[in-house]
Amino acid sequence: QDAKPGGSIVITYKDDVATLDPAIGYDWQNWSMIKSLFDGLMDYEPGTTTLRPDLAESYEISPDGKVFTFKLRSGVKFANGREMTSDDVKYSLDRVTNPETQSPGAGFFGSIAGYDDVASGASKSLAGVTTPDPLTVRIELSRPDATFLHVMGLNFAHIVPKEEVEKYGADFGKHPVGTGAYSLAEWTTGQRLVFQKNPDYWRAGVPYLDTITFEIGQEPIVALLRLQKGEVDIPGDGIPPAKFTEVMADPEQKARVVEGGQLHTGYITMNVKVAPFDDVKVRQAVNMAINKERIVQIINGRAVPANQPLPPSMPGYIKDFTGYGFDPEGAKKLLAEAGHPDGFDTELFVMNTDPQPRIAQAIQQDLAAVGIKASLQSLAQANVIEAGGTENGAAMIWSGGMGWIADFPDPSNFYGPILGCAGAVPGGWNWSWYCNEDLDKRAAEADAIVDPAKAEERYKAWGAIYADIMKDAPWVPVFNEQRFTMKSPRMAGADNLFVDPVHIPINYDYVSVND
Amino acid sequence: MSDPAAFDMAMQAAQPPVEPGAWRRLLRRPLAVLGLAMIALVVGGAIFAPWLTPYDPSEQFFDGLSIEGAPLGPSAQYWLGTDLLGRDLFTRILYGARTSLVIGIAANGVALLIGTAVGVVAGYFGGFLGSALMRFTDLMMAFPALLLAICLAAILSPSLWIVAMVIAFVYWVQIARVVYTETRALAERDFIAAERSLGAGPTRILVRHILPHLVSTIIVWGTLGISTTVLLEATLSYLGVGVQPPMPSWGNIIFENQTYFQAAPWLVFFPGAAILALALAFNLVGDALRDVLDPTERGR
Amino acid sequence: MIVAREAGSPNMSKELQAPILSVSGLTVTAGSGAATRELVSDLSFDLMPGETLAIAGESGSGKSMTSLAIMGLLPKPGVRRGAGSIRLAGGSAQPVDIAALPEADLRRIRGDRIAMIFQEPMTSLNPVLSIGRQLMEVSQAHARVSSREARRLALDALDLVRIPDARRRLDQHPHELSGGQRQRVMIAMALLLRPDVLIADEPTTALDVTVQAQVLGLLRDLQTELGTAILLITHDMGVVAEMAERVLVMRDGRKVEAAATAELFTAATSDYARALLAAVPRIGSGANRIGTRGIEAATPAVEVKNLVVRFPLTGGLLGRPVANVHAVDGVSFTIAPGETLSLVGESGCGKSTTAKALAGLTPYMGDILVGGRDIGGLARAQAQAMRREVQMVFQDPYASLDPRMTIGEAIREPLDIHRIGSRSERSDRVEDLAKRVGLPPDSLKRYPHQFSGGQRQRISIARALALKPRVILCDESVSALDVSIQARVLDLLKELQAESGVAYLFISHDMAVVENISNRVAVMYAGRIVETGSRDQVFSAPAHPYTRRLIDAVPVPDPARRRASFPRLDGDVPSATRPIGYKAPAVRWRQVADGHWVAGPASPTG
Amino acid sequence: MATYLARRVVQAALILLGVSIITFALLYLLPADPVRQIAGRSATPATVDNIRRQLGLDQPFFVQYWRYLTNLLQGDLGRSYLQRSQVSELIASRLPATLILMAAGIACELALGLTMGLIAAVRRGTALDQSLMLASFVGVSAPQFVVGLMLLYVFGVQLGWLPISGYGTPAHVVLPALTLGILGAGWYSRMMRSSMIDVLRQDYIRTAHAKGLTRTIVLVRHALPNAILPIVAMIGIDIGIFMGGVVVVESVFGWPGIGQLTWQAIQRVDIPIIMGVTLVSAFAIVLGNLIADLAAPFIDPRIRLR
Ligand SMILES: Nc1ncnc2c1ncn2[C@@H]1O[C@H](COP(=O)(O)OP(=O)(O)OP(=O)(O)O)[C@@H](O)[C@H]1O
Ligand SMILES: Nc1ncnc2c1ncn2[C@@H]1O[C@H](COP(=O)(O)OP(=O)(O)OP(=O)(O)O)[C@@H](O)[C@H]1O
Ligand SMILES: [Mg+2]
Ligand SMILES: [Mg+2]
Repeated sequence: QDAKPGGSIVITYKDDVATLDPAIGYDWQNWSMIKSLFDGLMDYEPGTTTLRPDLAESYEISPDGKVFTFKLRSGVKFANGREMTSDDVKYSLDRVTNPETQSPGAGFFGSIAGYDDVASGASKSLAGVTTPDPLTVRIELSRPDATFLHVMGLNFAHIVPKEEVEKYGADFGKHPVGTGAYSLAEWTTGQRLVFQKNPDYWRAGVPYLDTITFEIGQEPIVALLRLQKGEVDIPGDGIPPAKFTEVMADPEQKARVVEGGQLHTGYITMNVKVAPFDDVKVRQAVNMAINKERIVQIINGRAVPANQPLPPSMPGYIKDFTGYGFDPEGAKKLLAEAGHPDGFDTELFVMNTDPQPRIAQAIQQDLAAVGIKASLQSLAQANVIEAGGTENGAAMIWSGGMGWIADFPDPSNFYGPILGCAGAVPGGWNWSWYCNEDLDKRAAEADAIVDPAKAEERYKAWGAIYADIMKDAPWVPVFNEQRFTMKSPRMAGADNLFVDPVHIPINYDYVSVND
Repeated sequence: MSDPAAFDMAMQAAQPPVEPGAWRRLLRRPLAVLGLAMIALVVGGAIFAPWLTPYDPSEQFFDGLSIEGAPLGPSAQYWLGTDLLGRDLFTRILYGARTSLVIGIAANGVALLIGTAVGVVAGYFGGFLGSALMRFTDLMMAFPALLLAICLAAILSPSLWIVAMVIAFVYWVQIARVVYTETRALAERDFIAAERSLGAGPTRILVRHILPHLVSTIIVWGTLGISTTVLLEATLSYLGVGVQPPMPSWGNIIFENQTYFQAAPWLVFFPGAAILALALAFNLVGDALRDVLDPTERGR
Repeated sequence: MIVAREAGSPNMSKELQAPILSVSGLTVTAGSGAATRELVSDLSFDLMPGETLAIAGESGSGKSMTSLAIMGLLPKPGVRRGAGSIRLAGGSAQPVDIAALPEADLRRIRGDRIAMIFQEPMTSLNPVLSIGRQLMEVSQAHARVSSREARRLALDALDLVRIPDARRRLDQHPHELSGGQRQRVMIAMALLLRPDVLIADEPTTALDVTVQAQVLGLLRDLQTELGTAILLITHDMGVVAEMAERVLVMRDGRKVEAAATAELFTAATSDYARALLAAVPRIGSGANRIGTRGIEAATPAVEVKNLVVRFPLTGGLLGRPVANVHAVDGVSFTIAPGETLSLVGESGCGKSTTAKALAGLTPYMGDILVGGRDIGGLARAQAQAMRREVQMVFQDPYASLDPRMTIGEAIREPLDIHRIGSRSERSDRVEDLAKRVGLPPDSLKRYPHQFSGGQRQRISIARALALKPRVILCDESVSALDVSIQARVLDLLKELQAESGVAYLFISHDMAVVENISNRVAVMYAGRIVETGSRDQVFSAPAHPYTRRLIDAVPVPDPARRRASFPRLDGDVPSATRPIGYKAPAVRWRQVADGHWVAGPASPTG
Repeated sequence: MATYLARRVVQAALILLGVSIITFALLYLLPADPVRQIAGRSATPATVDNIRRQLGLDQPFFVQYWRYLTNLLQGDLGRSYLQRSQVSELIASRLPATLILMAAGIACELALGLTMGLIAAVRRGTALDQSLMLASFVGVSAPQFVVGLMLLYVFGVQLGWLPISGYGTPAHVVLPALTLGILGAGWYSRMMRSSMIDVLRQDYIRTAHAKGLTRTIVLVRHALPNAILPIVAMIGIDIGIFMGGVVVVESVFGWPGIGQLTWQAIQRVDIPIIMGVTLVSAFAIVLGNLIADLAAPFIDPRIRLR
């Protein structure tokens, strides 16, 4: 593909960009912005979930899977002109794990030796990270971690220059300096950001675009109207539901729609500590009561019905898994067996932005059909999260809007905080409070399989774990969302760049314009 | 002020005919009758909703959505069309009237009560109590009302009655201000001084002399308040802290559907028109009532 | 139309000229359809250049409507001119019928050739515009004049009406002027373009006698200087006698009589005019005056000792008082049962405040004894009981009645408050009271606005009587009423006093009325009593210079005794604002005659 | 005057203090934990506790408030929990947009409302009066977001006369201001009408006519300044409504005002931002009321500040 360098594009987002500090940014809109301003040791092939070394030229894994040795590229410069060294890598990892940084991603680095000391404040430096020479970083883990390379590809592991961080302090997120393909040229809070091409980018040929302008505070509907008028190149929040049918009905516009899978599952949690959901039959009955096809229809077919926690494009997904089919009669029977022939009353929590309350209402109607009267609690995101993290806070939660988009393409990512015992604590994210020690053990075992050659075996192990979880049915996996994005006619680049599974939502480094 | 007939004899001859009751006088005003009819329609619709529509307000019909999941426009089966979940919009608007009327009447009524009480007491007594009450009102006024409503609704977790009370809590402030100013002016009037010189106590003066004069103000604010509170509920719904789905209110019907303004205009137009009509109706009646209830306005 | 005039009248010379304003067959109607009423019916009269024609008549007789019709300013949309013509003759031009003129032409005549002074000086000036601005507009509306020229004209006009410090006044706003000064500004405004006709609608009714005298004098001087024809509208026969050459008496919108002033006063032909004249209270000649009885009683009905009322002027961060208005400053008097004491004095001298202190409506210092008991320092319940003994009839009866309460409820109110009698007893008493003050029996179900001013005053009196008080305070109770009604109310008061022995504190600025009703008179000046004595003593031998001036200022309803010039009273009442801790100097009293006391040598004029 | 101002300033400070306490208490009671928003999904309980301690959120209410207050008195509104920037900077960056919209909105509602009210009062009782008042009812009753979307659709999309959304040029402010204006105009026109009817009955209006002034001059020079006083007082109150109520319009028109910031902050319990916005808007309201009070004597010289 011969992309033309040069040109600028306009992208819109509804919500403000909170920060561009890679240790902190964890939002839809700043996720791939940070990826374009900073680099980590690892990254993925554009448009795919295939890992590749990035700032690391190469890496070695010790046979026991506990020591990772990264060789850094030489001559990589920060936007301030200084050359990046292994000290920067160590500094960055120390920083992200330091509680004072208050990074929402610190927990990902839990397997690095010395993490606990840093997390508790006893130490300021990760004992497991050492720098034998300026271009070598050696990371020692306290346990084998098959996902560690993915972790090193996360934004949280991106490399920041110490002097700039110290210069700006807490405002570093407003004055980001990295080694990325772009640098920040302008930031008018609440209005727009302008990225400009990094001419000295170490990877030759990219990026293509000279500048990218992000306009903030744009209602998705209005963004689409502007796209139709040619004022905008990409609506960052996608095609708004209200416009979806209209767009798809117009062949010219439909041609510019890009569809892609997403590492996402929308699910209902049932709190296993709250009666009657402490009874597995009730949970299974709920699984059978939900008409997932109908829910997908309500969101204009922009998803596929799900039957297991993992999304289809995730390794470990079991293709022929049947799960619980839509079977209201069976559900009723199960309920009767569980001692609820007339159903029961419960609550369903949901985040209050469209289309979540609508989906919840569809669920509510399905539940009502088998006798379960669920009253809705449609609340602000923070309130739902609070209720979920309280032991008896929420009987059922529809995860939409707060749900799981995988941080990295690995099956383990769907387990730890949201299905494992570690998350089933007050303030945790395991809203079904499901804790199966046995599965926890199996999960640890699976993640200890670090040999890349045994990846398939590991994925199988994970698939089995999720299949077993579904037997206990703490969740109702409802659907896996498909992403639909639109681009202006001048945008060029392979479709999968616009629905990049990792550079969410768009891989800015590789898209280009054709005029 | 000079009277038409100055000599008493003349006065007796030129006596006005016996005044018909307020209700009859109200019914003589065509605009007021129009307003009353509209209110009757809404209230009737709300009360008799189960008989006026064969559907349930939260029933999501399978054939209520197109294959692509789009809502259907008005048709013989669904008179005002269906919403995004395939529910009958006409039914939802009928049942939504219940919610919106409760919000409008309960919330507004409580706001009127608090506002009038605070305004009258502060305005008549002044002094420490009065200024304390007014400083509190100032404080409430300085508080961004919508923010307060959102916080309260979130803390108390939204339900119909909570939302109604939150709205009341926000809305009384303006009423208190107006009543306060008016009471202060009334308290300075000679007839109140006359009353005091007759030996009347404060309770008697407040109840028998000040309140009747506030009636017109209260009516105006009360009726305007119905639209204001119904709209405030709509705004709270829009911001996600209104009454909970699937309970319909005119406000949350609009809220749920407003982004579909172009694709399915009926989803916004009909509930919007309903709010407009109710507010307009109450405004018409309120305006007429104010004129009718004031004996000094008669014969003008 | 015929203007009844006789040879030898003072207007002989003018008779030869053509009238400057000629109204014929004027009819003004209000309402529409079946409810149409004629406010003015078939009215005709002529106004000669340079003369003063008075239109007299009771309230509501259509005087103001007539003048508004001439100006083309009938209140819209209710009131219209039904028929008739209003011809205005120009010096040289053809007479024009104002009534037929389009609005734009009418506008050009207004303010330029016909000008009007309105009844209410307090409200007729725009409160938010400076005096200068309001004066300058007049010339700017009618001619292309530079603002400098307009300002000069405005200044000239103010000089003409002899406002002191005219240049400074231009930048002042109406509220910074006293009532008399405002009325002078109105006159300056009206005369600024030297109109041919000046309509003065009750120019002095709302004013004090002293200010009234100034304004009347001013009008007369101006007429001599400018030769303006004046249409003077008034119900005060004293003013008519002082000012007018001819009089037109109106009633119910119709002309009842028209005659030269002297003639009307000596030999009115219509009964109505005679009745009107008879009702006019005259100093020293009231037909039914109360005799000055020396009333001696063991305990006075009310005794006031060294009454002081101060209003704090607050300021500063904490709202602390920074000065005091000494509204009443050491006033003492007694009233015997069955006696009437009048309190007279200029506006703002503290009369109403004294009454309010007595009625318990304002905090005070000093002692007030009712029936020998001090009402200060009583517990609430007792204080309420004392309230029954002192009742007040307010200056403005309409304002003192709750407009949303029927008359029956209003009269019953005091009985309810003090829980007197049973339900039916109360109803009986209310009916009885209504009958007593001459209210029609069916009036109890009506609202205050459905009564005439006189009737309302009776309602107030009935209410005050309900508790059978010892003392009734009448604050300007009859000042706003026209003579015929005034006379009836005064009669009622006297009658009630004779019957029940109630004592009155009667407050008024109308010396003729005071002279008519009181046993004794106290003259107040700047918060103090400066002279007190029996009515005859004060009126026939006023000892204090201020008292003398008050009496001189009263217009005499007798054209034969018309004064050549009015006494000039320039300078305002001294400010009653005093610094904190100010102690009033002791007054030295001088007894002129038995019971006739005069305050020391202090001179009232500044 | 100086003492008056001083007293008002003290009052304003007390009001702001009260507002800060109430808001702080409300946020304290809010059933949502900001620390969990900060710590993210992968955080261990130890990390959460650590962050809670750092932010002082483990302290009792009064300690937290006292700390906030002392910082506030030094002009420090704190840092956003989630954006990590100074709240003062965040607000400052959005304040201009809010103020522009507020000014334009108030101008719009005054222009519409006063004209409608004036005409209705002069033509009282006519069909024109009635239809104007009907229009004002519609304005009072119409939900903001419906009006906003309709205007946006008609003028932005269909006719293309005005930019659909955004911020920067005067053209951008037209539609949002109009949306706010239509709503407010309903109230203002009703107030103006009744106030004007009152004034037109006054004696001095008759005097002005008697001077031979033209109708326009009488209306504009004599009637308007007298009628406008209660409306000036209302503008002060209006500021409060605007500071709270523009959230809806801002989100419809993509206006980078404080409302959007607030809404996002509320969704995610970003307490420092919510506190800051509340205090700033309370300040604006108090200031607005003060300005309205200070302006009154210029409009009506009889009024004296006490
Ligand atoms: N706007 C109006 N509409 C209808 N009738 C009116 C109006 N104004 C006055 N009237 C009536 O017109 C009649 C004449 O009123 P007008 O004001 O001319 O009386 P007046 O002789 O000037 O009395 P006063 O001495 O009290 O001023 C009265 O009966 C009055 O009630
Ligand atoms: N509430 C008050 N606060 C301050 N000053 C007051 C108050 N009431 C009256 N005054 C002042 O007290 C003085 C006396 O007023 P008062 O009303 O007794 O006069 P009056 O003799 O009744 O005059 P009028 O004849 O105009 O009714 C005036 O200077 C007045 O301005
Ligand atoms: Mg008159
Ligand atoms: Mg007085």
